[in-house]
Amino acid sequence: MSGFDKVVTRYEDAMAGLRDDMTVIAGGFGLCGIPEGLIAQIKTMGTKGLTVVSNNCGVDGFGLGILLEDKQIKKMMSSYVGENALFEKQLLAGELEVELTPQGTLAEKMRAGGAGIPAFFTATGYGTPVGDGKDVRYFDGRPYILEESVTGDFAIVKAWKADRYGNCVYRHTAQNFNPMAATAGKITVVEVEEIVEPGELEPSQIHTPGIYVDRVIKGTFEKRIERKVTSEEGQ
Amino acid sequence: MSGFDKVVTRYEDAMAGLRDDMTVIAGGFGLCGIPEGLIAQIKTMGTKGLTVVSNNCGVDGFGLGILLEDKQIKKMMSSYVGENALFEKQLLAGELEVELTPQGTLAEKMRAGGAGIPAFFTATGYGTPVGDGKDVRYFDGRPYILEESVTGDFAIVKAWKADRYGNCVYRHTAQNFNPMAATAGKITVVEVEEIVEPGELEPSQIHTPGIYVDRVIKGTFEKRIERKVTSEEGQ
Amino acid sequence: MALTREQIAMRVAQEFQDGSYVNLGIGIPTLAANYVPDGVDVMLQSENGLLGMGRYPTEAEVDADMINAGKETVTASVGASIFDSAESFGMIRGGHVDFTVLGAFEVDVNGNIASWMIPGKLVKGMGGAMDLVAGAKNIIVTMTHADKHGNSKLLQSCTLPLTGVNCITQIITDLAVLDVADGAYHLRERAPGVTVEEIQEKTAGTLIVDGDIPEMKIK
Amino acid sequence: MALTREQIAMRVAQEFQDGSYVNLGIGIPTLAANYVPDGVDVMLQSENGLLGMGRYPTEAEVDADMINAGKETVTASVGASIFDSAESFGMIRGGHVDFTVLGAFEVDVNGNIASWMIPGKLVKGMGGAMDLVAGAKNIIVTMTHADKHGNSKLLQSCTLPLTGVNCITQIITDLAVLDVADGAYHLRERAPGVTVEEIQEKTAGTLIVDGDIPEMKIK
Repeated sequence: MSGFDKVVTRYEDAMAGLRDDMTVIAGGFGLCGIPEGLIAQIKTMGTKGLTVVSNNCGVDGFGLGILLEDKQIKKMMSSYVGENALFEKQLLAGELEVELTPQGTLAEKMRAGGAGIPAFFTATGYGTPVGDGKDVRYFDGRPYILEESVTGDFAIVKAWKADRYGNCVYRHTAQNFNPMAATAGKITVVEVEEIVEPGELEPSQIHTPGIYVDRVIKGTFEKRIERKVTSEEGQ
Repeated sequence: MSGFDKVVTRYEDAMAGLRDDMTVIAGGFGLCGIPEGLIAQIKTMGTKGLTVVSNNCGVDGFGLGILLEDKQIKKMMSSYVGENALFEKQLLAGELEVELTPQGTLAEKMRAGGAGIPAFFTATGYGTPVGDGKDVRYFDGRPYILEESVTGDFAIVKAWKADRYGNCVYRHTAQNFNPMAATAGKITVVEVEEIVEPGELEPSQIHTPGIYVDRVIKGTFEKRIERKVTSEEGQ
Repeated sequence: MALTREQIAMRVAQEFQDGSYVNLGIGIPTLAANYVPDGVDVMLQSENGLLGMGRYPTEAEVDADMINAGKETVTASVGASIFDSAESFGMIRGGHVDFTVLGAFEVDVNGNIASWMIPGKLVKGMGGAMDLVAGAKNIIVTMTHADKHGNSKLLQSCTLPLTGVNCITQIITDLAVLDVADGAYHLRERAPGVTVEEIQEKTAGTLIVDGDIPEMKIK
Repeated sequence: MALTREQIAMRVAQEFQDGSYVNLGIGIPTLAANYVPDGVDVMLQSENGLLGMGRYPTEAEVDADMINAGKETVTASVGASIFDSAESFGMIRGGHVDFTVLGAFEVDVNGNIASWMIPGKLVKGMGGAMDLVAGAKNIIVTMTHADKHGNSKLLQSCTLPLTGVNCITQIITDLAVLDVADGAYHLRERAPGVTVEEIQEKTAGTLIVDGDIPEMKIK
């Protein structure tokens, strides 16, 4: 089944084809479940003018935040972009554009993009700045706004394990936006902690079927924690 | 956590509250993954005028087909209703209404119903009888039709295992429409092969989170096979 | 006397019923988890994809792959489930979460809420708040009744950009518990020692006071 | 000579590339799985929620919970994944399936297809066919060139209710391989021993014959 073997070993190959002004959809929530090595590769490549669709934009010096350092990002579509002084600076200087999108709408836009749904109605954002200029329609007497789906030239995804065919499983809350991102890229690249052989993952327990995945690379992860909070045993 | 214990032991309790003219969403594909005991309970109750949303309507004498025997179903929303002589007879006699819906649109209607999406655009059915009278809109130059979501007064679901809190896992292709059906019922009842204690199912491997589920009952299943096809070893 | 943050959280927690699924925003709402009454169990939904949020981890349990919507390290409680963000917001938007508790800058008599954007200040985003207010069955707003300058936050009509419209049904402040219905605030309870007159004075929108208003029961 | 069902299936299978994800309809399309060329691996998608459909089970392997879209008992191949119907059709509608092969009553020069409904006959439903033709990257229609009365099924304009519009790109019949583009059929290959004239005669819609038309290579 060589035609289904999606493993690449070099990050240059993992991100080959990424060009200036492309759109990249990235999984992750805060710094949890982010494709660290793929982001680093984009920084290395120096690709400019990127539109990045991701719930957040990392922090100063880590995650997607490192793509701000050389002004590689033209526009972010996110639900929350705090935690990042450089982001703020570029935004205020007009060097960076941001399209704030409610978190659930963002997740649904990615899912819809991957699932051939060009647009859907949601109550989220009606009557708020998010709804400005969008079509409104009533269902059962309640107003909803029309939101369009999003797709990317690339999707970059962090999974826990993948087999060679690209079937992925995610670990704990590092799942977050990753499964939807995986469906929405013309080229979907998954960075994983472990590559296993086909058949090792239970078919019914696969989160992302390999059909969505074009390339798989094994990474090493720092997994930085944004807010470490602990309690005493038994509390 | 007694407030989360959803296990009932009697089928009367499992389907309590079902009334004439209600809408029931049912999981299953053909005879695979159908809530046999819950269907039997509806037959026992004799509830009439039901609108049933399910990919198929069982076969003569088994699955949802048994609800035709006493003319309990007023309307079916399905993608395929072959394999059922009684269905055909009632349909031709005008005793039964059918709304044929493409399989993917049906799945998406259930998912949307459970997920607070009142309507979505799809290319499926455009230019066909399915699209007649539906809103058309172009995205990127391609026409799509607007499909509305569906919800039920009840959803009846077949899972493999559930814990007492209603967290479910499905087995093999008996998954099919069940997870979407589970989200789309005002009251969702799950019939399972095995009830386990909370904590026994791995959190990241749960297909249906318990929040969607109101009642869980342990059933025994005939699991009739519609088309048994076999091959010799190694073929 | 005006309630403390902890006392507001205590009063919020009294709303929960046994078997409630609850999403708690950052700040006072999060504190409510500490005051759930005896005999009542709630399951906490964290919108990054966790139903059944548990306590904070011990040092040994800390796991970067296990965080809550506030990006804090957490644990999963027994019977938890973990899922992707589309499922999480399907759950929220589809009305499956029983209670959402969140803070606000302003609310108004039509159940509108403004909680995410102050024009002229840098906007960091709405996160999941717009989805939560559009979806939950019961939305409880917790906040101080007035801002630090003494200006009421319970307005006739919100002045800031909205988070959601016609969605707030209950407000629990340091001074009072109020329902929002039919274009007015309905006073239900007073903080211990706080008079109806003081609440009236600090409520800018139409306030309906019907009959005797009991004091809240706060331990 | 006109191809047999098996020969049509053989010719269809030549279209697949190594690494293709393929959905095969009932009938001739299903047979194509038996003729995938050496060195080419395909993964079969069954729209009830199985990617990586394997062979039929042995008697001992038969499992009521493991069926395909034709409701036949099947097995999963190594590396398969199983998922719900919404995911399955997200995959289909979203254009992730490389090839869909299905039968038809009629097609026309605009890439329209009619395959599910004959007015006056009882309609059993479209199943997943409308989603498949709306979504797959490449749709191959397999059918006999003419019906049993000798009437062409390759029309200028379909007469039956449609399954999908502007979606068919390739047709493989017992007589020919044709592409559909720019409002015409383009003849690409002839069945061994079948003349261009016979194909022309049995094709009701505009047929473009450009240069020499080679014979199909069928083992």
